[in-house]
Amino acid sequence: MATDLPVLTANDFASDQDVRWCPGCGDYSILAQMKKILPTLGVPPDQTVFISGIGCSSRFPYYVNTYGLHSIHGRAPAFATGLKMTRPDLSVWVITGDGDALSIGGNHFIHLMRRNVDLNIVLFNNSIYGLTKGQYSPTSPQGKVTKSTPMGSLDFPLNPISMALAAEATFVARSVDTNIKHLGEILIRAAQHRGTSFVEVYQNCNVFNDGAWDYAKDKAVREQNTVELEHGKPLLFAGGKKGIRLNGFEPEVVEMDGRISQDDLLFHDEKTSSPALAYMLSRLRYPDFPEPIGVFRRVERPTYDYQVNQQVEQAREQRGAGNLQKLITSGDTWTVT
Amino acid sequence: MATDLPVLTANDFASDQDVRWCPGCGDYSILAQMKKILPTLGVPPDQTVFISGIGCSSRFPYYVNTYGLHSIHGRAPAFATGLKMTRPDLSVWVITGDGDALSIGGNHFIHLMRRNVDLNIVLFNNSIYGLTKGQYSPTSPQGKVTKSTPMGSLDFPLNPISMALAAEATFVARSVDTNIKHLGEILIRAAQHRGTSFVEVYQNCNVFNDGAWDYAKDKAVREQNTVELEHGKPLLFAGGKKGIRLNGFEPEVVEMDGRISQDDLLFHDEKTSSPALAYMLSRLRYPDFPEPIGVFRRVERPTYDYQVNQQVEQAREQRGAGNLQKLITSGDTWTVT
Amino acid sequence: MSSSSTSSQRSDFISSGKPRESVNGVTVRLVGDSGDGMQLLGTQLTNVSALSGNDVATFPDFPAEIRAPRGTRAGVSGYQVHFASEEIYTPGDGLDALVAMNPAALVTNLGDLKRSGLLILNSDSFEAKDLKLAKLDQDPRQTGRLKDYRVIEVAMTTLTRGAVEGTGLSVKDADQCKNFFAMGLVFWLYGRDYEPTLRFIESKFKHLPAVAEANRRALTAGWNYGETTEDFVSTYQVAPARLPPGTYKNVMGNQALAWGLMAAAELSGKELFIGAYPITPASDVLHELSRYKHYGVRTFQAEDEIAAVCSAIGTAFGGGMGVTVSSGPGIALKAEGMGLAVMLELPMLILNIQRGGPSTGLPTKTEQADLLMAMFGRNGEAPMPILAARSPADCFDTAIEAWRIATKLMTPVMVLSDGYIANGAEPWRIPDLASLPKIEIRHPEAGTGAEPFKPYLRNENLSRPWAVPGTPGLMHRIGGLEKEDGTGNISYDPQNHQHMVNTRAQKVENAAKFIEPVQVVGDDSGLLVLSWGGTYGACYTATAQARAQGKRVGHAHLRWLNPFPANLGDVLRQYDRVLIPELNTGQLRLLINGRYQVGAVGLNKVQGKPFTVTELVEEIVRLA
Amino acid sequence: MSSSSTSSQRSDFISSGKPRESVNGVTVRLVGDSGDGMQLLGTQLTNVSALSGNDVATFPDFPAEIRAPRGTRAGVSGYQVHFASEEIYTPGDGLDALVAMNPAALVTNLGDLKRSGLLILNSDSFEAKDLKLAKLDQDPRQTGRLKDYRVIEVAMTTLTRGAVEGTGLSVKDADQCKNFFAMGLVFWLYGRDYEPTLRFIESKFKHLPAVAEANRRALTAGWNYGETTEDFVSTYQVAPARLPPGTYKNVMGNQALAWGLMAAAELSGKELFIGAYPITPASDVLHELSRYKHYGVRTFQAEDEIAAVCSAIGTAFGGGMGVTVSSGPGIALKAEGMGLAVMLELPMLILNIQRGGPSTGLPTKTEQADLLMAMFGRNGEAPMPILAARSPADCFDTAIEAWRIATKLMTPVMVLSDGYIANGAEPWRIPDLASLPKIEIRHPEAGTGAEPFKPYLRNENLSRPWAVPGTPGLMHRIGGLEKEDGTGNISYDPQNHQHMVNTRAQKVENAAKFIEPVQVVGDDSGLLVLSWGGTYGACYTATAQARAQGKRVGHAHLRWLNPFPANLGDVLRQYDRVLIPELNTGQLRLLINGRYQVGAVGLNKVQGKPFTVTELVEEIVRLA
Ligand SMILES: Cc1ncc(C[n+]2csc(CCOP(=O)(O)OP(=O)(O)O)c2C)c(N)n1
Ligand SMILES: Cc1ncc(C[n+]2csc(CCOP(=O)(O)OP(=O)(O)O)c2C)c(N)n1
Ligand code: SF4
Ligand code: SF4
Ligand SMILES: [Mg+2]
Ligand SMILES: [Mg+2]
Repeated sequence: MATDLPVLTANDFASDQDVRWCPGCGDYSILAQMKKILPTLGVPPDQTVFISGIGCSSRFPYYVNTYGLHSIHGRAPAFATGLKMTRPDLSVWVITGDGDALSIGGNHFIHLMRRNVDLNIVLFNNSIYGLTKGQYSPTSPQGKVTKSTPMGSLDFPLNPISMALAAEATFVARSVDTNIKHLGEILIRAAQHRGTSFVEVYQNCNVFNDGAWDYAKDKAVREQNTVELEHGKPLLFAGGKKGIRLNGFEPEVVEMDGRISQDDLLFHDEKTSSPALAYMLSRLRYPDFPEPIGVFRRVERPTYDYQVNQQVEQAREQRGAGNLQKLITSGDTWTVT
Repeated sequence: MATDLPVLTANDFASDQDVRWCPGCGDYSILAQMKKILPTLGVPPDQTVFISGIGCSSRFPYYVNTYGLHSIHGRAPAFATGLKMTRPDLSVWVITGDGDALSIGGNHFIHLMRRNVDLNIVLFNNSIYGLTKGQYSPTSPQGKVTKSTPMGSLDFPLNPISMALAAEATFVARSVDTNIKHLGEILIRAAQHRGTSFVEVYQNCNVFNDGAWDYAKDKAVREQNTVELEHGKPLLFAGGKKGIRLNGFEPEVVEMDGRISQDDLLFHDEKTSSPALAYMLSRLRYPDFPEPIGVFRRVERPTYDYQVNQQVEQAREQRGAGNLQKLITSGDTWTVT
Repeated sequence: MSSSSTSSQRSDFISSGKPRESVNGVTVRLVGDSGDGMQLLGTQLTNVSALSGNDVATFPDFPAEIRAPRGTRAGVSGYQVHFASEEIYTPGDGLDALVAMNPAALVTNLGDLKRSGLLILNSDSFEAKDLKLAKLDQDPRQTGRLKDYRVIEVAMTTLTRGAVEGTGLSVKDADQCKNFFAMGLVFWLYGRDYEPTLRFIESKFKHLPAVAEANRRALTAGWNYGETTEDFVSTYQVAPARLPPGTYKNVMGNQALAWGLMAAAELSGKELFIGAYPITPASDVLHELSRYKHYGVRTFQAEDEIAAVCSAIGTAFGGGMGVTVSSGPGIALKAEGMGLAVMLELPMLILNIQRGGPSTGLPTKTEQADLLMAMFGRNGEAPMPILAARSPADCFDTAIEAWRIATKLMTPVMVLSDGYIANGAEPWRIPDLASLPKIEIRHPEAGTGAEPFKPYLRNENLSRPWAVPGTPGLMHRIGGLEKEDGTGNISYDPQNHQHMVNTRAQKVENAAKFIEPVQVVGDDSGLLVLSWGGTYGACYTATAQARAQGKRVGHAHLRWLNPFPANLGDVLRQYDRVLIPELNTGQLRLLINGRYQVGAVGLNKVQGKPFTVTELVEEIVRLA
Repeated sequence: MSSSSTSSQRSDFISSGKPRESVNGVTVRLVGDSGDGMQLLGTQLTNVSALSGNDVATFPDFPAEIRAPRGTRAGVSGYQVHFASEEIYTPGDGLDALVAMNPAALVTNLGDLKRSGLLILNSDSFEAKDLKLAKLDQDPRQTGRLKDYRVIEVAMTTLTRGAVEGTGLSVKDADQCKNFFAMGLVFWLYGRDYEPTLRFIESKFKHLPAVAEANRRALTAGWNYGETTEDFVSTYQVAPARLPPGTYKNVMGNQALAWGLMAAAELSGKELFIGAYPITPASDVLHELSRYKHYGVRTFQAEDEIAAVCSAIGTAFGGGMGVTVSSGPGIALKAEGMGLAVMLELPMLILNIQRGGPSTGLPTKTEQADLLMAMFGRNGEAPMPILAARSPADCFDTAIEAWRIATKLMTPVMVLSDGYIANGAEPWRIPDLASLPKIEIRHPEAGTGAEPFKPYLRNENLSRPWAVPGTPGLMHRIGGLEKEDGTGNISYDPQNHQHMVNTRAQKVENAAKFIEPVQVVGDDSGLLVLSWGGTYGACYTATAQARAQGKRVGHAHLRWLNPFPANLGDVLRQYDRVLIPELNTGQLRLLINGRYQVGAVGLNKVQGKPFTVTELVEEIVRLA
């Protein structure tokens, strides 16, 4: 844009509402990063909309001074789709939780992905139901003891990244609440992507599921337990001491002790036309593997909102702007005098 | 079982209701195969239950003389889950359509898979809404012109096999309505699997989407356009004239003209612990690749219903069978005389 | 392509040489196998009748199956057309003529044919196999069952085959033309102009010239057969109706509803968005609207009904005209979303094309049994305005009125239609859109941002500002938790909650200020017949007939079910008795007695079918 | 571990040396920050009061946030306990004593304290920062605002720190013990036995011995403080209530509901299945039941509420006891599933623990605004029996009665409770399960298979056979399309549809044969107060008070909302006026006036809070 925009700061995106999360909740950190990156995107608050479902995480819109819709449980993608189809000019963010997106909202989640509506969806994954005070969620590990599962949960967990990929998502990434630099960068990249950008954020619920992500958060171990994905780069982790190599179709961890060259490692490619590589990466789970953080996949596909509006344009070009009086008077008519 | 069971025939599984599908519909063929294999499973009609949603395909239960529930649109997996949790002794089949399972029912579909309830779900994929007279479905290709999309549909199609795999399914297979031998075998294998067995069947809707699967059905071309998956065998098709080989992570079609040995081909393995291979296979789509039919994946995982009932057993072992009078009289009480 | 004619020029097409008998109106039902093209035949007869200046009303009735088994009773498809030289409001009770293409169609419909009515049969379809498919032991033509009727047997299949010979069609395809043969015969019988149908054939089969030719030939063969055979001694003449002056067009309910939405959008300067999931009998609204992208209409086939309503709310939040349409089971699924819309106080429309319930029910049949769900099918106190269309053409006005109220009061509005209205057709006087009052919408303009914007400040009608994302300085956040009036901030304050509950209710009540008072037709004392929705025509006709029989009867029809018109209580209390006929077990009756306690009684029918005038007259006469 | 006592042995624990003042009943509210453990304190006070033979009624009230910001008004959590030497039915209106742990708690609750009421403050929490958090400019202790009350300031934080010194707890942890200090003081004041609480501490903190020790010390320190300080001149003595003989236990509503379901299962020889998706305030039913797997209870945390209701129907189809529980928004989502259950005519229970609405509303607050949704929130004519619990303990009986009717009539049944009942506690006379009447269920036995089984053949109550998969020869297929009576085959026949609609309605009406007639307490003419659900206690108490003031007032309470008891019409017509108090805008009133047209008037409150007796008495006196 040629016009001079006022320089915005995180404060311009802070609302007047008291933040009501528990002290120590990982949500604060994500909010802080979001408020930090929003001013860098070149979109003013009044052209930004946050839409959420229900859950602790879904309180998010109240805390950013943009337009906001705190909707109903699991359905945020549907509101956002309607909004974006008719208002493609707006910058739309969807904020959701693991229960909101993958339990009650699983269907809207997958249909959002496949349609590739141009918006960004951030899933605060705390592997628990926070707002309803601690039941297991679709991302909780089997055996999780919670209020509703005193003998341990039985449901095999869903992998949000695998799900998004299978649902034909064009941008799929993962970050960690307290890894603020990484998180900020990923949010920016999500915002820049045209199409549905899906970001899973490991978020600590210190009240009902404290420490669930310690392996990926704790400074002491996180280098061992996560591997940062970088486009075109080999999968190296543990400060470069370990790498991931393909053995046929199976990934394996190797020590970079000199016997193996970086060239033998698996190189990350965000842009393969098939999501199979990204899918394989999504299967790397702690403790067997380091868990990838970063962008799993980023490909271009026309967005839903663009195409919808394109069809409107095209119809107008081909048939002229509609004339309703003409339409209702068309076909067989007769006149009574 | 030691007792002599009466020998059952397809007729024992035929109900007294007139079949009401359009003449020529692919559903007839699937029904015929089902009635043929049911007597071979060693489960009498009275211990078999068919549960369906809504759609042409979901009329199925009326036509088999077992217990049957024609439920509501998209929710059959949920009814089946409740039934199977409390009646693990029954043999349960879920019949669904592409709209029923993947549009309105997408959420129940994925949660059924991850839970691995011990039942069989057969998705009649005609890539169209039959019962509501021809709107596009989640498996319709982009650009599909239907009653609701006169300028072509915009939604990128969902891949049922990819979805099932991402949702942690333990048995995933595909067959074709008129490939009756193959279909029969796959249905039997589905029935034999402990856990959720998902079978996608390409089904022709000759009224609203005639010929959608011709490439995989027509005798003349189907060998070229499909590849039959067999555990432990290389991926050969076109009567053995072509094969599929891995180039790094990317599959490619090769001519078996003597320069390439079968050993160079991709060998199918239903049982890899990671679903990444099966996922890759699910991405092979016509016309770029032959489409795999057969079993993509088959792994063992304790079933949901088993574990639920196991917890009941375990609780009883650990704590004794509950005594309700004791429970309600426990804790702090006082007596008024 | 548009073609128009004036009813004064009706007589210049070639007409029959046989004597004409003049009648005021005729009710014909065309029945056959669902593969026989009866719906097409009915639509054409409706169309040419309307074009010839008659008033028309129709009642299509088809099986639930896509292709029900051929020749069986379950496979029978029917289309009833009533055309008359006076204004009519129903598709007619007893049939003057029945055209039956096979035995199953004959026996399932014979009961509705008047004594001495004309019964035209396709005699080629009474083979043993046909009788067996119809579960008949004997040929009904031989049992004396038909003796009360004027039976005319026509070997339609044979005659059609002969007529189309040489067009190159296979026998199977040739047999498909027999509905056009029947059409020609019926057109001859009632002096209908077949030109419009020839044009229709031309455009419909433009890529299949042989089929077009065959159908043309079948049609004229049918016409000529009537003129030639001695079975028919005269034709019937139904003079043009004295409809108010204007240009008319025949419309079906769902089409008129779709067009009404488009008109509402235009009148309010909005673009229309509809989010819907297919369901009978609502899908056609989506289908119709999907064709008008060049009008700025955006249609969204959502993954389910929940996503559909939510997408419409999303649109409303963005300042667009958000609409969703469905039928019973789908509307049930929208309950939670609608509750949110009530809380958000955003304008949007929910259209319910009612069908037979409960549950999946009778998807292709009509019913009025979702009124109380419309009123109360949401958790908590979540009132919304509700109005109902009364006839196919009326859907157009209903849609506009609904949007007018929705935007004026910032509220979701529920519009009720039903399967009978949706698929029925009637002449519609085409309005001059330019002369319709605009729907004024004012979005607040950019704020300074100095103070937080107050999204719940209310105007004199208690409606809040519709501030639209993209407007500088008006950023605000709203949701489903109770909100403080004014600021819209979350509030758990008891008094505020009471205030908001009252305010939302009062706001809906305020709609009564903007809607027409209820009008009575007929007597202002005695018995009042109070109707709503699709039973309008039958109730109007029945009350008129009862008055003609000397009874003191008034008829009031409610377009608005929530709120009721301000004068309704006064009107009700004028009468000794109030009768509320409904196609449910008494839903409006509960609301009327609950509120006005006037001891209204009901005439209730839940059979998937509209009222006949006869059954209404009987009850009215009994009570009046 | 179970411990029991008899109320006659109440006096042998160490008691205060100070003078005792005898009172009939006391209402105390304990308020503090939501991190201060007020709910725990309240529960303990309730428990020991019940154990000392008092009748008790409680009203917990906590913020919606998981951890609302400390020290703010939004973060205030409260627990009100009413204990008395006579039978009581409400948690009390005006407070005799208020214990406030911080300024925010003080100012948000002071209004409910009676003049001259006892106000106990934690004086350590009136620092500048505390006042600021509470949005107070001035210290309320210095403004004269407290002059009407008997204020006692206690440096609870300091005293607690002192008491727990040496246990090794950090200051932060030590401060967590101050609720036990307050507890000790309150126990002293009302002569409560702290032994049960010591036992509670022992079991609750068995893995944290230091914390257990600290809490014990804090508790006794509080008790001793009361005994020592001169601020308190006397203690209050509330004698045991004259409750009917039996063994009692204190229960909360959701717990009693869960146990009632288990009892219903046992009485009917079934195993219980509950499918639910978490939602406030219903989740605790799921939580409670998930602990009883050794009772054969299977709990299923479904992916959403739709799956939850469907899983319960699946269970019912299999012959099990299928139940689902939720609150407003979740119940709305179950509408379509419930409609199917009506069509299938399978027995199952839907439990709605109502909360403030509409939409997400006020999740932690109470309301009675889902009655009409329970009645009508489904497409088509889909009636189901509905009954409502009236108090926490009553939930037990309600669950059993619901299942009895569901199985007798083969129908889904809706049970209404609400947030007030769910979280409230009261003494419950523990029933002897063996003496409760069994719930007889007969599943048809194996058929020959010679003729197709008829799943919709009806008995004298119009209920159909519950044939269970696995039974040879009874294979049948059912679904949501309209069914032919008898065979259960799909039927589009108009007369059959009418018949089935009538039959389903009549079947629900038939429940009236098996339910208690409505009983009136008090006068049999004059004013009738008609209540339902959780307002029972307040209405009972208020009508008694009004009669004590010489008014002619009767009180009738409806357990059954659909159908109404057979004698209800006669009862209503006995009175000059009928008053229906409800925590909604008049939902029962609509049903009563709609059906009986008795001109009932309403007292309606929608504030997320129960009625006070005072406001009821006022209205009753005005009308009687
Ligand atoms: C229809 C409906 N069902 C259930 C609920 C209750 N509920 C609110 S949030 C929530 C789940 C919260 O978990 P998650 O989405 O992971 O968010 P978190 O609180 O952990 O951020 C539930 C079950 C609701 N508000 N609405
Ligand atoms: C809640 C609800 N929404 C919509 C419908 C209408 N409906 C019935 S079947 C169907 C889709 C059918 O498509 P599919 O599942 O692919 O089955 P098919 O008919 O193609 O076998 C729809 C939209 C319904 N019955 N219920
Ligand atoms: S409950 Fe957990 S997720 Fe929710 S605000 Fe508290 S810490 Fe955060
Ligand atoms: S509409 Fe299509 S899917 Fe349905 S019965 Fe007919 S051919 Fe089969
Ligand atoms: Mg969560
Ligand atoms: Mg389909």
